[in-house]
Amino acid sequence: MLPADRAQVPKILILATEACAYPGADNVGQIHAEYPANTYVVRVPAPVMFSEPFYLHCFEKGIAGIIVMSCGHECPYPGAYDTLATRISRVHELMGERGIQTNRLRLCAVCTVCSKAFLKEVHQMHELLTSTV
Amino acid sequence: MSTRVHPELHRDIARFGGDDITKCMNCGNCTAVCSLAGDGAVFPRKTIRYMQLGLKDKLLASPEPWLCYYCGECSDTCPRDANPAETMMAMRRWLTAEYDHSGRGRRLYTSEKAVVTTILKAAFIPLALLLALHAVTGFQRIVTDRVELNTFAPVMWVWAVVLLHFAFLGYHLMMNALHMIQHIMKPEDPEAKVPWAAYLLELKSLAIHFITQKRWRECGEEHDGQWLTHLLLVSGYVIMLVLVVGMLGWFQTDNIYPVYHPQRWLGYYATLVLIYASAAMLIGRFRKRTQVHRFSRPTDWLFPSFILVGAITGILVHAFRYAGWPWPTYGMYLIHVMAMVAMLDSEVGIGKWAHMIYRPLAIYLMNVKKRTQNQAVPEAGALPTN
Amino acid sequence: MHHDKIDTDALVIGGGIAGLQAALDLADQGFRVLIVEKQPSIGGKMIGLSKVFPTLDCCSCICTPRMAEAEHHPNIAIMTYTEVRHVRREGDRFIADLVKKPRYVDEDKCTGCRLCEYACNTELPHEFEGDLGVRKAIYVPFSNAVPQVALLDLENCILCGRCEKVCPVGAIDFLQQPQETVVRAGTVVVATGYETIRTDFKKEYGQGRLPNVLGALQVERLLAPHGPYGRVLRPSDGKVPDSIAYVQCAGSRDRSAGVSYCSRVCCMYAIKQAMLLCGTLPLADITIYYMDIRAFGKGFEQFYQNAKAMGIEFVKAKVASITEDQQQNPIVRIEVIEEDGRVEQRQHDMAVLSLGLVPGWDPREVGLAAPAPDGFIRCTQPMIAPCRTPDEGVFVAGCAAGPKDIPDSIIEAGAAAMEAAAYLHEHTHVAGKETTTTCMK
Amino acid sequence: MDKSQAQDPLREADNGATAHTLRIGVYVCHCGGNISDVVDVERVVQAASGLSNGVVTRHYPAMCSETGQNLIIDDISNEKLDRVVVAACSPSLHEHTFRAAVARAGKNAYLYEHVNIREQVSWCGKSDPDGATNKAIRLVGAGVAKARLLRPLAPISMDAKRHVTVVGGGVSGLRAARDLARIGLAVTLIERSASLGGHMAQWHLVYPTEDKARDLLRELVDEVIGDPNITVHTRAEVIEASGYVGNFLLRVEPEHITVETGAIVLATGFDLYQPQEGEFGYGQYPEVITLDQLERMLDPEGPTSGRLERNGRAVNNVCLIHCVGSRQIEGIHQPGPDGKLNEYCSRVCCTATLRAAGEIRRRFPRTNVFELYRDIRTYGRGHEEYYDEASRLGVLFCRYEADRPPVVSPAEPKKGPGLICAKHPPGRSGKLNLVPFSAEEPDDSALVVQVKDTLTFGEELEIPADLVVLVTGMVPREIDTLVDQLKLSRSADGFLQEVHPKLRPVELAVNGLFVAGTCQAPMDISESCAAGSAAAAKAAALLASGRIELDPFLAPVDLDVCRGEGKCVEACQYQKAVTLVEVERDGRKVRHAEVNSALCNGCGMCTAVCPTGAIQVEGWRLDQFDAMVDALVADYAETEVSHA
Repeated sequence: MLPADRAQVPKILILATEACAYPGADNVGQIHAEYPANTYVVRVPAPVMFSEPFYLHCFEKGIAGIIVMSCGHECPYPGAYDTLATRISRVHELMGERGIQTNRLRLCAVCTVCSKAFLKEVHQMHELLTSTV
Repeated sequence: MSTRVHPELHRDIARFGGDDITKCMNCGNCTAVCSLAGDGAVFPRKTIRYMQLGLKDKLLASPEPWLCYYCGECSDTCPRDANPAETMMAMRRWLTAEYDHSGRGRRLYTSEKAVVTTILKAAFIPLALLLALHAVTGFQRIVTDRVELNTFAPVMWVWAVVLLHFAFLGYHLMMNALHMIQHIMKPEDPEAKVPWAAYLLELKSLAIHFITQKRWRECGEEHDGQWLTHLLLVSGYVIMLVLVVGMLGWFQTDNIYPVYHPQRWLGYYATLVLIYASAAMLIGRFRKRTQVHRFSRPTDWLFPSFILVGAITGILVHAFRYAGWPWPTYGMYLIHVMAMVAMLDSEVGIGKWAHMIYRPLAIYLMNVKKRTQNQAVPEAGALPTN
Repeated sequence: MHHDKIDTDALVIGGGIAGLQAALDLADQGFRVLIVEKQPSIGGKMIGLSKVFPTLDCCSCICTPRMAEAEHHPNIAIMTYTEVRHVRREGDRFIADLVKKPRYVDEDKCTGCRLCEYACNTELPHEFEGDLGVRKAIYVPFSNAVPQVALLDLENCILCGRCEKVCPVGAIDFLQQPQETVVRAGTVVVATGYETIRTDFKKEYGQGRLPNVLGALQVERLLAPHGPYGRVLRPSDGKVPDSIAYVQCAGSRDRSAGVSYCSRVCCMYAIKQAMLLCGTLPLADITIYYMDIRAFGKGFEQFYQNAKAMGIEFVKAKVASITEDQQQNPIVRIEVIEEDGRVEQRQHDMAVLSLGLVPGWDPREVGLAAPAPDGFIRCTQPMIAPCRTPDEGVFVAGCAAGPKDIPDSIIEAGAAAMEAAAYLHEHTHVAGKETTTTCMK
Repeated sequence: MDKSQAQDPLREADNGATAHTLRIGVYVCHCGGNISDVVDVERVVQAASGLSNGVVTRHYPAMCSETGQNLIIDDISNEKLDRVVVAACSPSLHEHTFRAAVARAGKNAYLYEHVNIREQVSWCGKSDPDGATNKAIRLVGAGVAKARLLRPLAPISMDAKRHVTVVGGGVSGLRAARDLARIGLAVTLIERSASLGGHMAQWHLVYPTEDKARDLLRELVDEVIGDPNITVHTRAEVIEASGYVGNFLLRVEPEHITVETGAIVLATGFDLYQPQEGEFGYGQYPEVITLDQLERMLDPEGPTSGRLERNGRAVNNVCLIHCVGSRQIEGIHQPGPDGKLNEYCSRVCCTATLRAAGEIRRRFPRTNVFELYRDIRTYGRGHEEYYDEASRLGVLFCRYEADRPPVVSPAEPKKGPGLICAKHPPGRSGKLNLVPFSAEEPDDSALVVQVKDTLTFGEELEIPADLVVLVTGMVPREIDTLVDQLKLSRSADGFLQEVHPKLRPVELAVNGLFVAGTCQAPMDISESCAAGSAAAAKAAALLASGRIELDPFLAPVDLDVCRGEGKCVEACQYQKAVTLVEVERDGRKVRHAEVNSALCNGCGMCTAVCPTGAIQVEGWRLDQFDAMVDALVADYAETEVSHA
């Protein structure tokens, strides 16, 4: 594969909550489980801080898929998870309007030891992106 | 229709030994751990529950207490240390007293004084009769230069008195057994109607259980030793009973039979067995190692003690007679007879006789009921259940 | 790193959730705290649980932050794999002799990379997984252990030297010796937790020899996100169980087992596990055999009613015995109390003993006052000052003073910290207070 | 509290360097092979040097070691670094370490960015070293991109009143007040009623120590009253509250006093469930009372001088009915006047009842005691012993199902001496009556309780009762004013809701507010005291130094950009940390948002809705994330490794 091709590998951005999903991602490493290298985990206190345009810009910039890994209902910030879920639905609508496959943005809950859930999400997204790109 | 509770009853039953009745929290462990519970008869918890609430009718109508052989498993595993096995024992004592309408059983179980007076009264009878005999005959019948037991206590007279005594005891026992049957089978209740055929057809099981007490073996292999000891004891006891009561005319004799004579070796066998079994029981009660021996009431000591005393005095009579010592022979004979009468008199209502009768009877009545139900159910059009 | 002598305001014995919380509550008030934990990692029993009742939160997710907080707290020092040998009073201070057991791995060098673990060929039952999984002779205790440092089980090591060869930082040290430390502290908080009763406590329950009869903590591991099997199956043959029995009061409220008290948490953890099993194995039938359901805490009763509504069967009966059939299916024998009292033998694929909680530590071993008759630390004023013990200046938190659930342990840890803080104020003229360290949360 | 003062001097720290002229040091750790065996660290360094303005890029076997850290410290002073990026293990392990190192070098600790290339790169990409190296390069790139936009931050520190207000003078409030006073904090205790002690003062003996409740209480009350650090106000109520953590202001009526306080412990207690008219005959028959009334009756100083009697008659049969007003189930139980069901278990009543039952049996051996229960919940230390003891003493237990509650009705008039069993034909029962117990049979009780007993094979039992005692549970107390004023949240059962039932059981959602005792959930005395102490510990930690330090990761408002639209105010409905204020600016009145740092938890809900980007969470600013994403998708073709 040439360098140019390499750059073509679809990139997955993972927004992982500081309290749950980020340690969860660490845990996957601690048990030395492997997953594709095209995934970039970014630590955030609460993904609710991102507005709708943030996600759309990410896609525009060339991120192929985004997984928002939240704490789910164990979220330490009251009300944040519900707001986030509503927002993600809204983003899905906007993605639809722009012709972006909506399943390229996923919201899920990953806990500090949910290595299986983490791997499942990453592999699913990877497969989706490699089969369509 | 609701059932009225009578919380005083368990305090009454507690006088028979069930101190721990209310300790039970009804977890059901005892019933589930019991290898005899099941097949329509569930205990001990059911019995204990009825005791707690004072449901006297239900208690009188239940054969379950007689199905328990006191293996002690329930007490060993009771989460509350509530001693269900001993509570069942207390229940049997209470039932025995309840079946005995003379009130004598209740007195013996609940009063140590009553035990002593009953024993003394009973022991007094042979003494008085013998004294009367010799007073009437001017003390001429006491041969002192050699042993003449049959002159001292003429066998035919003694036999007659013994048979009379047994008739009295037997009547008593039969009445008690009848009360038990009435309580359990409720002949006055039209719904509980049992055909006579059922009674007849189950008689075989009554006989088998009476002789072998074989249900005991279902308690588990570790209790087989107890069962065997008990079986030996019963065999010795029955042989002695037959020899003494049935054949006293031949048994009490001044002729010394040759060694091969059945009377001699049967007598020896019975004596040995009785000594062994009664001593084992007494030692067990003394050591309190097994569940069955942990709690004993004064009445529980009576039977083995009397057996031991009876056997030992019996041997001594025999020995003194061999030795040709008249006074020791006569004296020992009197003691032997007094002890045996006291034993029989005190135990007919409360002791082994009662158990021997009530246990097989309970199994028999259960079987009769089951047979009736099994016949009744298909008629009602339902599927047979078991 | 650890010197032979440590001076601190408070010594916390036990690094489970109660010990950590007590330490944090003291450290946040500016006191210096030393936590001593005998296991190779802090986190206690809680870190091994799957989810917690009645919220069904991920247990690790709420426990690891506490562990990390304690680890990074400027006022807290932690010594793991260390035992307290003796505690004595000297004036206003306590002197404690500690012994750090050799890990045979240099704690400061080890990075927790597990290369040694991968290289090791000796496989042993994994204690953290309730002996269901496998560990190596050298291993990091579990995935989120604090510290993330390997530990060599010298007793089972064949001394092949592979680990030493692969260790990138040269941390393996076969010659490590126990290290003694003397601690001077102003107060002591005992948070030594509990153990579950041994599975062989009752001969009627198979004496711990029936392979498909598990202890509840083992099931916690089966249900944990990366447990020993990665899913729920029974140990004897790997079958996915269709029918699971919970045997309540196994080693609680049972004088014949030597434990007369209620272990307080078993009803709820059994219901919780049953609910989680319902989620994992939707087709499984779950039966809980109980004497009384003790759903007494906040939200517990509602949780119990939900479990009933989910179809979990609750049968009031004390299981008298457990045997097995030829397929090693456990068979429980019960009286059907709520119906006609008949005796039933019910066959299940797996049975779980809701094992009772027993004391994990005897304070007399280190020279502290004798425990209460139940074996747990004695509380002198259980009503008004529940954390005080017969030793003045020694306070107790969590399950060391009797079985307790997590919130009750945490509350009691706060109370013990408060008592300890007040004691320090009154007795040591607030030595720690003057040197208050600013803490960044 | 002044936020701007905290930020402005720090802003000048970069000496006017722009994002692209900043001097950034990038360090890549081998982690003794853990990283370098998979990731080509040299290549990462090479790529990084193209990004970091070429100042310092190094790789080193163990950055966390003393030498590794010194490397950074030296570079900061020698190379005048403005930012530091370390690519190593997970930030949970060593972010603290490197921040501290940066601080030791005299730089602001928040000018540091940590990149995780071990747990999330080398350990999960062993079989694809090229991919892992590329991933590490991009992540380091993102780290550098974020580092350029980092701002120096300082923990926000503010003065706090070293004073705590305890609301509620029951046992948990007393405990909390006394504990706080012991460590030297000033405490104001506010009690609504005329005396201290709460419900406990009305109780007779208490489990598990059999102590006299009043003796225990007197000890604690004396300590509280005698403590110079504690001011007690009885017959007082908080009617207005304002302020925030460290600086609350409470108005207390009727004394018209104002309390300035740093933290508030709520220990407002519970109310006993009041049975509904006719519930188990309550209000219908004078013989039906509640457990607290029974306790008064058993108290030698109580209304009956400790005699067990009702309407002047001795009580022969007492029947206690558990779970009245607790463990209610929809569709089975009648909701209360407020339309609510008490679904919870009141936790303390089982042991309290067993204690009372045992006492009756001990003191009045002729009195029969029955307990009708659903589950016996003697969960606590020393509680099971009460159950054991009550059984041993002869208390009789019956177990009822929720859907078949016991029925209390007047006893039928006596029908003469026939005593034992109505079921039996007279002939037989005459005979049975010979047993002596029947003579003592007290059959003149006023009431009978009928219960379908699941322990007796579903038998319907009839229990004589001279006294029926309803074991009533705890219900939340009416504290609406406090709830409104302090913005408290209540859980579905009406009790106060803690932040997290497991981990933060004595903290309320509003910072600086703590909860203790039965206003949170049913608890017994011991548990209430523990909760009181635990709440005190939290308040003590908060106010120990007289200053409150808050995480710097809050959401300040950029006043130059804010248009005062108020969307953030709406978004912040849970914390209520943002408000709109009107200020004079350049001679004009403008509206803008203002964040109360004490209330802000840094969740960023406001950030997402701000139309101008004026409100940002420090340390996690959206421009930083944008830059990271840009870096992740940037063209690294010249440095990336090909598979060829």
